[in-house]
This record gives sequence, C-alpha cells and structure tokens, in this order.
Amino acid sequence: MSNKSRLHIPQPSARPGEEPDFSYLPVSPAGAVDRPGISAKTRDIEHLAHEMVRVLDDDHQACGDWDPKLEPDDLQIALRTMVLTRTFDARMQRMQRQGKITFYVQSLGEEAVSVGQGMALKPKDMLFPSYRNQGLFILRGTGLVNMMCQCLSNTRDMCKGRQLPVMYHDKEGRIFSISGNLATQYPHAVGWAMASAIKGEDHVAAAWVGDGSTAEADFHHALTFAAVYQAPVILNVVNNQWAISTFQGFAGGERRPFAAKGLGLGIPGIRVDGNDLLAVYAVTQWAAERARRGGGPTLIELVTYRGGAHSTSDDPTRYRPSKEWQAFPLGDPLERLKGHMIREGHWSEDKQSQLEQEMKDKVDAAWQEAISFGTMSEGPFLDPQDMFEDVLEDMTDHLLLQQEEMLALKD
Amino acid sequence: MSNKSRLHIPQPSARPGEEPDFSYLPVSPAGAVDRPGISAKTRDIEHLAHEMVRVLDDDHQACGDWDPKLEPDDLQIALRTMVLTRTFDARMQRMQRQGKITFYVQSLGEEAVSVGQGMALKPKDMLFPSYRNQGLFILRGTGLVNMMCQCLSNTRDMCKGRQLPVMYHDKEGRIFSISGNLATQYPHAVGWAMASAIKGEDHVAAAWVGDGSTAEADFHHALTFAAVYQAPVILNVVNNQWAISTFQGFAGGERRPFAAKGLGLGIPGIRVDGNDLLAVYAVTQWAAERARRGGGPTLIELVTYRGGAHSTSDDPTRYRPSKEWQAFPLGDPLERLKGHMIREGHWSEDKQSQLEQEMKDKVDAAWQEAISFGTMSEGPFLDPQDMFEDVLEDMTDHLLLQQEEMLALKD
Amino acid sequence: MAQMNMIQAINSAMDVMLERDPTVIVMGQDVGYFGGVFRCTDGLQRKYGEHRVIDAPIAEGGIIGSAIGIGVNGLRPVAEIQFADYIYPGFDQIASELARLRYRSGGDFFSPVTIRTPCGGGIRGGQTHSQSPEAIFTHVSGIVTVMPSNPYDAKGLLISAIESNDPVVFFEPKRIYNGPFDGDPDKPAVPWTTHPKGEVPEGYYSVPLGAAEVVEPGSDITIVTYGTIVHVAQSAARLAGVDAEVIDVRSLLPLDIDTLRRSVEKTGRCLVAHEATRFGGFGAELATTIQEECFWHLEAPIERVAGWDTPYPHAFEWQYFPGQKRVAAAIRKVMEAA
Amino acid sequence: MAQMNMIQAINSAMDVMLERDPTVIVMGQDVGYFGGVFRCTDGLQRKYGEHRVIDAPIAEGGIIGSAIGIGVNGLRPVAEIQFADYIYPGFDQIASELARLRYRSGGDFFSPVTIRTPCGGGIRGGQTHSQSPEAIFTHVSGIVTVMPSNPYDAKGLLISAIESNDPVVFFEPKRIYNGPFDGDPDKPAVPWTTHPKGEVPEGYYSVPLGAAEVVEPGSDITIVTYGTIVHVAQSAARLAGVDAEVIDVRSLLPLDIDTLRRSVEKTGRCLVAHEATRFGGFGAELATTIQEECFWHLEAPIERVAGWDTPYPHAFEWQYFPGQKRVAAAIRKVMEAA
Ligand SMILES: Cc1ncc(C[n+]2csc(CCOP(=O)(O)OP(=O)(O)O)c2C)c(N)n1
Ligand SMILES: Cc1ncc(C[n+]2csc(CCOP(=O)(O)OP(=O)(O)O)c2C)c(N)n1
Ligand SMILES: [Mg+2]
Ligand SMILES: [Mg+2]
Repeated sequence: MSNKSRLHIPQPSARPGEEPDFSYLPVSPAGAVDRPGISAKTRDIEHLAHEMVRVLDDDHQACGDWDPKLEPDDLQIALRTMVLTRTFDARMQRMQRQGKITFYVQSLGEEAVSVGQGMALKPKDMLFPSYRNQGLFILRGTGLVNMMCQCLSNTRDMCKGRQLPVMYHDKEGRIFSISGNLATQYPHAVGWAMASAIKGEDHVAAAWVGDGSTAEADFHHALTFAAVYQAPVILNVVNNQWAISTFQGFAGGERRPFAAKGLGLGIPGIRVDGNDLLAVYAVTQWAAERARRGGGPTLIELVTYRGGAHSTSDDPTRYRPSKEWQAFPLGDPLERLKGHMIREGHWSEDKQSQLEQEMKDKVDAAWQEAISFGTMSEGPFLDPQDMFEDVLEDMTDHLLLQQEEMLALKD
Repeated sequence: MSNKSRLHIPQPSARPGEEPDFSYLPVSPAGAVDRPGISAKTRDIEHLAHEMVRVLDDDHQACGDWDPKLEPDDLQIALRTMVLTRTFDARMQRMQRQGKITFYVQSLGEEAVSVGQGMALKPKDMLFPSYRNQGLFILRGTGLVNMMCQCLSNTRDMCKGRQLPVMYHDKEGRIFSISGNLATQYPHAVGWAMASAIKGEDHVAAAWVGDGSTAEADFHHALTFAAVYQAPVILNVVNNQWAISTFQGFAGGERRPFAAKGLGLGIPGIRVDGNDLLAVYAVTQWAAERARRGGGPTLIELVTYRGGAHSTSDDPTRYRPSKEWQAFPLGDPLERLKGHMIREGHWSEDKQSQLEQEMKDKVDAAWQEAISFGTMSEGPFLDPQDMFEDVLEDMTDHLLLQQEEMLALKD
Repeated sequence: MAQMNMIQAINSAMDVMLERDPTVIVMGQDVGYFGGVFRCTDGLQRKYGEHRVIDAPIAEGGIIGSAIGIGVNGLRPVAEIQFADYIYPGFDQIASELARLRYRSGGDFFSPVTIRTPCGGGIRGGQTHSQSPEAIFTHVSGIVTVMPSNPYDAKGLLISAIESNDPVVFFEPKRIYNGPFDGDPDKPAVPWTTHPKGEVPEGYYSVPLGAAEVVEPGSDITIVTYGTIVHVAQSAARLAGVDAEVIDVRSLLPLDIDTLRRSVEKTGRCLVAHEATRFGGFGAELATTIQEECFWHLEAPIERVAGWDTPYPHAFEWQYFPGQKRVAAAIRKVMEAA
Repeated sequence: MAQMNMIQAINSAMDVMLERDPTVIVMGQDVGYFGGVFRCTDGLQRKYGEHRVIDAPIAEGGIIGSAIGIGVNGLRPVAEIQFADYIYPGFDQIASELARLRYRSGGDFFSPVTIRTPCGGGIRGGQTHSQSPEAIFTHVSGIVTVMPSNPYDAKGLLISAIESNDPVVFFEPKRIYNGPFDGDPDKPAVPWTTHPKGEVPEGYYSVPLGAAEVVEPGSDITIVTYGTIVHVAQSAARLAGVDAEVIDVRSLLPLDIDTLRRSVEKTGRCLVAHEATRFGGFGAELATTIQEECFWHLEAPIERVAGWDTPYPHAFEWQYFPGQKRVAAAIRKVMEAA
C-alpha cells in the first residue's frame, strides 16, 4: 500500500512490442478441481470460482471428475461444429474484406464456448447469445445459408435487412435475437427463466456476455433477479481477455475472477478453461442440471482468448502484442480437442484434413446459395417498403403515410 | 433442492399478526471478530463480510480489538447528536402530521449510522448521503434552522423551494445534495474520490444507500469503478431490513450479507452492528484510513432496523409486525450508547433527562426561528420568479420569456 | 355499473385480465403483499398468488429487462414503475430492447410488456415525484404510449394495453387518481363519483388504443390535451367564456390525427396543453402535426401551454402547474389573435 | 490555419483544453491507450498521461455517474460515449442527476460534464450505430445540447462546452467526420480540405453555445437544420433550384430563436430537416416555435423532413436517410403550397 491515495489505472501485462505475459492468469492443472454434486450448498463450492476447471491436460488426456466421458460420436460432432464455425468465420471475414458484407465479428479461438455449452443444453433450453456465439447457431441448425443471408441483408435475411451482420436469431432453434447493445440480453434470459419456473416447465435459459460487458447495469440486474427468484438460468461470462482495446482488468477482473461476481448474492461461480471442450461441456451440464432441479442460477466464467480482431472495424496490433494468442496458456480449442481425439484413437490428422476440406466445401456451397438470394450490390433485393413493417404489430397511420411518401419519391 | 424449477419468492420472517422472528440474522458476540491491520490483503479479510463487528455487549461493555476507545467527550458528542437527531425527527414528523410540512422521513433507530460514521470521518471528507442520513447534517453543523427551512421550502431554504423536505445539502459542510432517485449518489461518491486521487489529495468520499437500493444499476457501477480505480471511497449499505414494504431478501440479502457484494471485485466488506456506535465508528475509521493510504474502497454494511414508517406517506402496519422493532436483536442505538456511558461512569439517567430536555428546547427554538422565515401557508414566501433560476448557469431566452409570462399572469 | 376512482379502475383492469388470461402477470416494487404505494394492485396477490403478482427488487432496469424475457417466454407482464420519475434507469431496456425486438428480429420475436407508471404533479411530490416524461417515449419508434384522463378510459385502455402484442407505456396521472381536478388546488377535492367517467363496468371491456376522444364539443377553438389537463382545459374554457372543443388525445402513439384534423378544420384555432415541460414536449409534435394538416384552416398561431422548462419545484407547484388561469390566458390569446 | 477533418478538430479541442486547463480530464471506453474507436482522442493519453485521459469500464451509467462526482470535485470531465445509441444506460444519470444538480441544490452544486458522442447514420452501422437521439435530451431541462456540422464549429463549440459550467451533450455526426456529405452515397467521398470550414486554427478559440448560423443566405425559403443534413440541405436546394436560406442551428438548447425568426419573417416559407426520427423529434420543437413566432409571415405550412419513424435499417440505409431527393421534394412542396 502506498502512503497516499492515487488513482489506480489497471495495466495489461503487455502492449505492442512487448513480450506477451499471462502470468496474471492462474491455471489449475487438469483434473485438479473437485466436482461437487449438484445439490452442494453454494457456500461449500465457492472455490470453484477461484480455481479453473480443466479436463484436458497438456497431453490431451482427459482427467478428473469433471470428465464428461462423451462418446466418440459426440466428440466428432463437437469437432465438426468447431471446425465449421472457424471455417465459416474465416470465409465471412474474407467476404467482408472483399466488400461483400459490411461488417463481421469472428469467434476465432473461442469456438469451444458455443459448441461445448450448446451441446450440454437441451433443445428446449433457450439461448441468449452475444455477437460472438455463432457456434450456437451452427450447432442448433440455423443453417449456414440463413446465417449468410443475414450477413448479406438479402431477400432471405431473417432480420429483413434491419440488423448489422452477425445479429442472428433463430426462433425455432430457440436462440434469441442478438442485440448490438451489450449485456441487454442478460436480464432477458433471467426473465425467460423466471417464466419457465412460473409455468412449471423445466427448460433453462442460458446467456452470454463478454468480460467487458460485465460492467454494464444489466449484468447486475440479471444477477440480482436470478438470485432473488432462483431463476433456472446459466449466466456465462466469456472472458477473452479483451474488450476492444481494453483488457479485462478494466471490467473488474484484475483482482478476482469474473466467476466470483455472483458469490455475494449466493450465486455459485465456476471458472472453466474455455478452450477445453470437455470442461466447458461438463460445467455447463452441471449448471443446467442444477437449474433444472430448482437449484437456481450458476455463473460460469469461460477463460479464453479473442484470437482475432474485435471486429472487422478493429486493428488489435495497435493495442496488444501481435503474438499474444500464441502465448496464451490455454492454447487453441480445436487443436486440443483434435489432439484428444487422436490420442483416444478415434481420429487422425488425415481425417482432420478431410473434415477441414469438407467444411470448406460446405461453406463454399452455402455461400453460393446465399448470394443467389441477393447481395448488397446485386439483386434480388428486399423491398424497401418492408422497412416500415414490424415497428409495431400493425402499421400505424403515420407509418403508412411515410411509406407512401417514400414510394412516391421513387417514381 | 426440489425436483423441479419453481419461482422462488423470498419471504420475510413475519407478517402483521405474526411473531417477529430475527432468526435469519446471525449476530456475532461483541468482541468476537478480529480487527486486521489496514494493509491486510483483501483476500485474508473476507470473513469480515460474513460475521458482524460488534463492540458493545449486552451489558453495554466495550469489548475486543475494534473498541475505538473514544474519549468521554467524544461519547458525549455522539450521544448528544443522536438524541438531537431523534428529537429533531420526532418534531418534524409531528409537523408533517400537522400539515406544516408536506413530507418527512425519519431515521428512527438508525441514528448511530450517521453519527458514528460522520464522527469517524474528517471534515474535508465528502459525504454523499441518502434521505435517511440527517445525523450527518446535524453532526457537521448544517444547523437545525437551515434544515427546517429546507423542510418548509421557505425563504431560507438552501434548495430555494425546489426539493421535497429532507433533501438537504451542505456545501460548506461537504455534504452532497440528496436525490430522490435511489442510489444515484453512489457513483458520484466514487467519481469524487477518483478526482481526489487524481489531484493527489487525501480526502475520502463516503456514500450511503439502503439495502433495497443495492439492486439499482448505480450500485454496480459504483462498485466496479471503485474497484477498477481503487478509489478512496467508503460505500455504505444501511441494511434496515426493509425497503418500504419489501424486506431485504428482495434485494439479494437472503443468502449473503450485503457486505459480501463487493468481494467478487476484491472490495473488502465489513458487516457491522449498525446500532453499536462504537463499532460503527471503528469500522468507518478503519475503512477511511485504508482509503486515505491508497488501500482503495471498502463496503460497509450497517445492520440496523427502520424503527418507523418508511416516510410520512407509509403505513408499515400493513406489511410487518408492529412489534418487530422491539424484537430486533441489536436494540436501540441510543439506549445502548447511553447504557455504555452510564456503565463507564460518565453519564447518568439524570443527565440523560437533562440532555433530552435541552435538545427538545433547542429543536423548539430552532422551529420558532425557522418559521419566522416563512411556512407553506404564511409568508414571507420565496419569490416564484426564482423558479426559473439555476436550470442552467445563465437563464436562457426561452426561460426568460416563460418567467415573463408567469409574471404577466399574476397581475 | 360500479363507481370507481382511477385506482380502482386500474386495479379492476388487472384483476379482470389476471382472471381471464392465465398468462398475465403483474410485477413491480411493493406491488405484491402490500398492494402498491398507490394501492393499484391491492388484493391482487392474495387473489392470484405470489407467482402471478410479484414483488420486485428496486431496479427499474431489471424489472423491465426481466419482463421482456418473461414476455418472450409467452407470458404477459404488467410491470409497475413506482413513479414515472424513476423510469429512466429502465430507459435503455425500453428504447433499445423492448421497442426494437419485433423490428430487429424481422417479426420473429416480440414481448407484450405493459409498463404502468404514475406521472404528473399536483401532489406536492417535488421534482422527483411529479414528472411527465411521455415525450421521451413517443420519440422512440416501437412503443405505444398512452395516458388516460378518467377511470373509464383507464380501465378500458389498460385492458387494451395488456391484450396488445405491442409494448405499451401507460402513464397514470396521479393527481386525478382520486377525482377529476380542474386545476384549482384551493377548491375542495372532488371525487370521481361526481363525474360520468367514474361509472365503470365491473367486468371486461376495452377502449381502443389509437383513438382520441372529443370530450367536449365546441366551435371556437380546439384544445388538444391529455391526462390531468383535460379537466383543467374544460374549466379554463368556461373561465375564458369560450365555446371550446376539448380533445383528449388518450393515445399519444398511435396518434389519432383524423380527430384532431376534423376539429381544427372546424374551429380554425388551436391550443395544445400538457403538464410536461414545454421545450421538446409532446405538444410540439401535436402542434406541428396540426399545422401540417390544417395550415390553411388556421386563423391564428397554435399556442402551447405546458409546464415551464424547469424541474417541478416543490414550493411553487401551483405556479408551475399549467392551471386554469394559464390555460384561459392562452385560450384568450388564440381567440384574440388576428 | 490548419486543415482538419472533424476528428482532428475534436481532438484538437480536447488537446487545447487539456493543455490550458489542468482540471480538464477525458474519459471513456477505449479513449486512452487506443485513442478511441473513431480516433478522436488519439495521442492524448500519451501527451497528458493516464490520470487525465482515462480508459473506462463498459458502463455508460458508470461513466456519467462518476464523471458527475469528478466534476463536483473541481475537475472538468469530458466523457465519451462510444456511440449515441449506447447513451441510454446513462440516461438516468444525465436526466435525474447531471441536469438537476444545480437546480435542486439551489445553485450550490453543479458538475461541468461534457458528454461527447458520435451520432447519426450513413456508415452502414445498422440500427444500433446510427441513432440521433438529440430530442430526448432537449426535452430534459438543465442540459445544453449541441450538434456541429463542420470541423471549425466542432472545435469551437467543443471548447465552449468544456469551458461551460453547464452539462453539455455534444453530438458528433459521424458520417461527416471525414468530409462533408451532401446526401448522395454514390458520389465519391469529399474530404474536409475542400470545404472552407475545414480550415481550423490550431490553438484556442471558441464558438458560442446558443448561436445559430446562416450558412447560406437566401430569400425563397428557410431551411432549418443541423448536423449532417446541413450539407444535404444545401445540395437539395440547388437540386430544387431554389434560393434557400440554410440555417445551421448548431445549438439545440439554448436555441437561437432570433436567427430563425428573422429568416422566416423574410422568406415566409420554412422547412425543418434532421436525420433523427420524425415523430416527436427536435424538428417538432423547431416547427412549433417557428409557427408561434412567425405565423403571420408564413405563406405555407412548415414541412418536416426526417428519418422515418422506424429503427435505422441496415439494408435500407439510403432509403431511410433523409437525402437530397427527399429534402428537395419537401422544398418543392413548401414552395408550391398556396
Ligand atoms: C451498451 C454498449 N456500449 C458500448 C458498446 C460498444 N462495444 C461493442 S463491443 C465492445 C466491447 C465488448 O467487450 P466484451 O464484453 O469483452 O466482449 P468481446 O467483444 O470481447 O466478446 C464495446 C465497448 C456497445 N455495443 N454497447
Ligand atoms: C430509482 C428509484 N426507484 C424507486 C424509488 C421509490 N422508493 C423510494 S424509497 C424506496 C425504498 C428504499 O429502500 P432502501 O434502499 O432499503 O432504503 P430505506 O428507505 O430503507 O432507508 C423506494 C422503492 C425511488 N425513490 N427511486
Ligand atoms: Mg472480451
Ligand atoms: Mg432499507
């Protein structure tokens, strides 16, 4: 302690030109953290917020009580979905660079979050994603073409041309509409879960925000309401170390894990290796089961790293070491799962290459199909008249007039 | 755990007609909680949030490390200010009932909070009160007459007739303007403290909110900013068990003490017996010293009981047992301090009666003086023209016109 | 028919809807066991249980945010914000989420939340218990904004709001909860039993959203207003000795422009009045629309009477409130303009 | 004189004030090390240190709330909200606290916070990166609201805002950060170097708050506008072949009514234009005030051109944006009305 109060400014461990340094991130050995029963008293499991649940060790072996012991088929689904997500991302990123879409956000390096968590939840559970959860949509079958059409704002765009690229939703697939406003989906998930409880249904809700977004009011509201009503909800914080140029210490992550943010309300927190698909799956399933049985909310912090730029509008070389991702101690989620599957004998580098090619072809085919429904520059185009729909359920008189005014102008 | 999720509705321990029941409130024995040094690591003192710092035992004896060992003179100032606060409250409550003022909020039963905390802070420390901290103003010498004039919205009203009664401020006395909007002052205090640190001054800020108000966004913002910048601020939660008709469980107090709400950000929390002036003083001084030395924020939960109605607009017999206060395990702060002083030999029941009479006379005299500056029904009155001042620093043209319009109308 | 004040009428609307539709729920601060600080939800928790009439934490943003999620999951939440002055912490959830959800999801998602909140002054509430922030909501596309002026409309409009699949912000002018108020605070209070609109059916009925009402026909001037000022305007017209047509807008958005146009085309003169502050208030939209629609019929500039552009001051409540004198003076001004 | 675009001019205003006044500080998301997502604070942290140019958590309410306290303690915070669309989580702190503090404390306390925020569309930002919420602030008594339309004014007005003891919400139309924009997205972008208002002194100067500017004199019609649409209106007038007087309001509150009145009294015709949604927009206040002030001079109804009353749609940005065609059509309508 100094002798005088002085404004403390959190500092990232390294800036451009400096060596990456993750010494600030304590990493528990795989298998080291115990797996309590879902009826454990929250008071007895506070340590889960401070350690890090990990299943896969450095040799890709699954260790400890949290190993979900997934079948090889499930592992393949997981790997496939992760590869597809990364392939999709890369393609869309490229399409943005070529001016085919206006904007894009990758989830590079964070694929295990959406895929692992999505797999651990049941189809009727409702998902409230952020803009970096494309894996959830891919997993739930929203369809690449539909997602691409959204990014293209074309005639098949589920958002009818109204949202920025990546702001998907999937009503059938039970994935909520993504908002550009950070963290607003958090209380929605809690409310949805409250309604589930009121109706006596056993569906749970799950929501995702980034580390930076936890500073928003909605984070606090969601935690408070979830705790007060013991809502069956899983509140996920994807700690990818960065919020645009701002490192996670500015959201209050400097002194405690994000997983600890609910402890003061009695919400158990689990910090998990977010690049370890097995661990991600396991903690999510634990939290879902607990919620389903009336055990209330869980806060899960998924420790990962934002492998790419924040978005296509961002240039991270301005604010962080370009090699930081390589130095990240939790590695690459795809490599780790692949390594595990190879080690277990269900997979090979060959199969991996085939899979990658297959996914690339799939994405290529989807893109060809998607652009047949229109691009930003070539038709078919959505009808601008539709701009006036869905403001309210029925179009008001003053919107009708505006619609007419617009049409008159076109002639 | 049940077998199904079901909305949990927090329940107060007793409703009207039922026996009061405070078994939900664990009370540590006086002297039982250790007093760490101010440079203790926050990680090592988390237990302070879960126990309850108490100095005065049931026999009014001061026990343990937290005993601030105040001089008899200081104790007398404390008692005097508490008695004056209660006398003032009773008088103003009566004046509201008689229609002399429009509204009033008592701090009955919570006097040790403002008086004990106010005494532990230095004159240049800045206070950001809620509407139930009148003791701070009385202690800092705002003056009963000034406070009454505010309640009367008369010609000497510091707020120039613009605020509800009790929404005082004291620029000289370094007490911020009270807002009707709950919890908004919390980030102000943090900002003030940040500026203090930026300027390299060693003044600290202190803010107060009620238990219910901790659910507001501003509470979260304040804690986050305080933690991130290690602002020299004391964040106080006055847990008086009720928020109008809503018991503290609805703000997230059902499972954990309010003092624990900052632990997830690394803000140490101390739960203190809010009706024990010595304990209140001691923890506040500890937190202030810590902040002043660059140790950052502390969250203090003051456990007390709202002895009266929420405000003059409220009738608590509708929602809580009328004898609940009597059953409150932490007693009455005045009685306890008085008992302690008598026990220590510095005080007597006689002196107490004298003091009470003296304070009554003081309040009476103040009231007489205050009403000489105008009441709601009898002049002198503030000039309604002033209504247009202070919206901005200079009156805009459109307000000038409105002022003229109003004046023209009067003729 | 029963006699009801506005509190009872609002309570009855929720009672009817809780009874008719098992998906309706009520939530808010102090609304449950206690029945609300203005008693609007009195008895509802006892009748429908704690899972349908739910006390909430003091977090307006959390109330609206969770209500949105509740609505998305098939229920119909009616959320109370204790005072309109305290709706701002929930503003982001209203403007960015509730109002936008249907649009941004191409119509796939919506949340039929109704937000009830007492507004307006005249009860010595000072600057934080007196505001009328309706204009802040009417400017946000995607929200229906309503303010009734009497028990009959309050119940009928609230039922429509609850039944609507659109988000509705429902402002309740608290000064007229217990009786109509003509703007003169020195007169003894008048109960709703003295007013025809205090007769309210016990059961289900609705008043459509989007329809203004001509509450007093007249030929000299049109007074366009809503909420408490409807009553003030009627008295002021009498005071000014003018045959005024008084229109209660009731629904601010959707706005019933036809009724306004018809009237102003007839009278040729128009006064717009509300309690909210004047600058950028809803009166500006009303006046602008009317001059757009009826310019060639106007014989005088449209005048506005509104709260002054200051916070609502505790001591000067009655100098602040746009009362009879001020409305009457404005009526005269419009009538004399030539 | 230097050539500056609006980003550089805004940066320069903060630079000048950080240099001149040690109490000035800058805070906001990504404003420090990175220099802001639009680069408006580029280099300032390096120059003035981390204690004066401060990165902030992602909590607009916390940024504004803490800025208020910082201001009360004698500093002058300039807070950036990354997009105007994200100002709503801070709305309560602005409307209930920042705007009210001086008033409610009888003048004893105030906080001279300046809130800078990029607004407006035209950059393919979709519905959450394109909003123009100025009307929501002009209706709150106690805030100065400003929107410059060029680098020279941006710097001069921002310096005035920082020097003012009043809270100022300072909207920066991001579409014209890099160059004036006449409303036609198909034309090649034009840099500020081509525009006289791209000449900006390097040092200190100020443009007063509360003064409109006649940016183009004319006699046929008055076009009252601000922000990006100032440039669109000028082109549209040329397109319509009309000798329009174009007024850049610049300061929405305080509003320079005199300049508006003088012009409309001269031209007798008036069009109000802005990018924000129309219903309840600031245009309503402008039109109402003008008809109140100039009714007897008006030869035609005042028309409004504005964003449609929908969220700002990604795909239909240019059908949504009130561009030259729409403004020109409205000009013609006003000119032809009789
Ligand atoms: C309310 C709000 N404020 C600011 C922004 C601008 N913004 C977009 S993304 C972002 C950073 C978010 O970081 P984090 O929550 O960590 O998520 P990540 O991008 O790392 O997945 C910011 C500040 C926004 N979209 N919404
Ligand atoms: C933002 C806001 N919401 C609601 C209210 C109405 N209100 C006034 S006091 C109160 C209860 C506050 O309870 P608590 O924080 O526990 O403080 P206490 O009154 O017990 O001291 C409520 C809901 C308000 N003043 N401000
Ligand atoms: Mg992040
Ligand atoms: Mg309380």
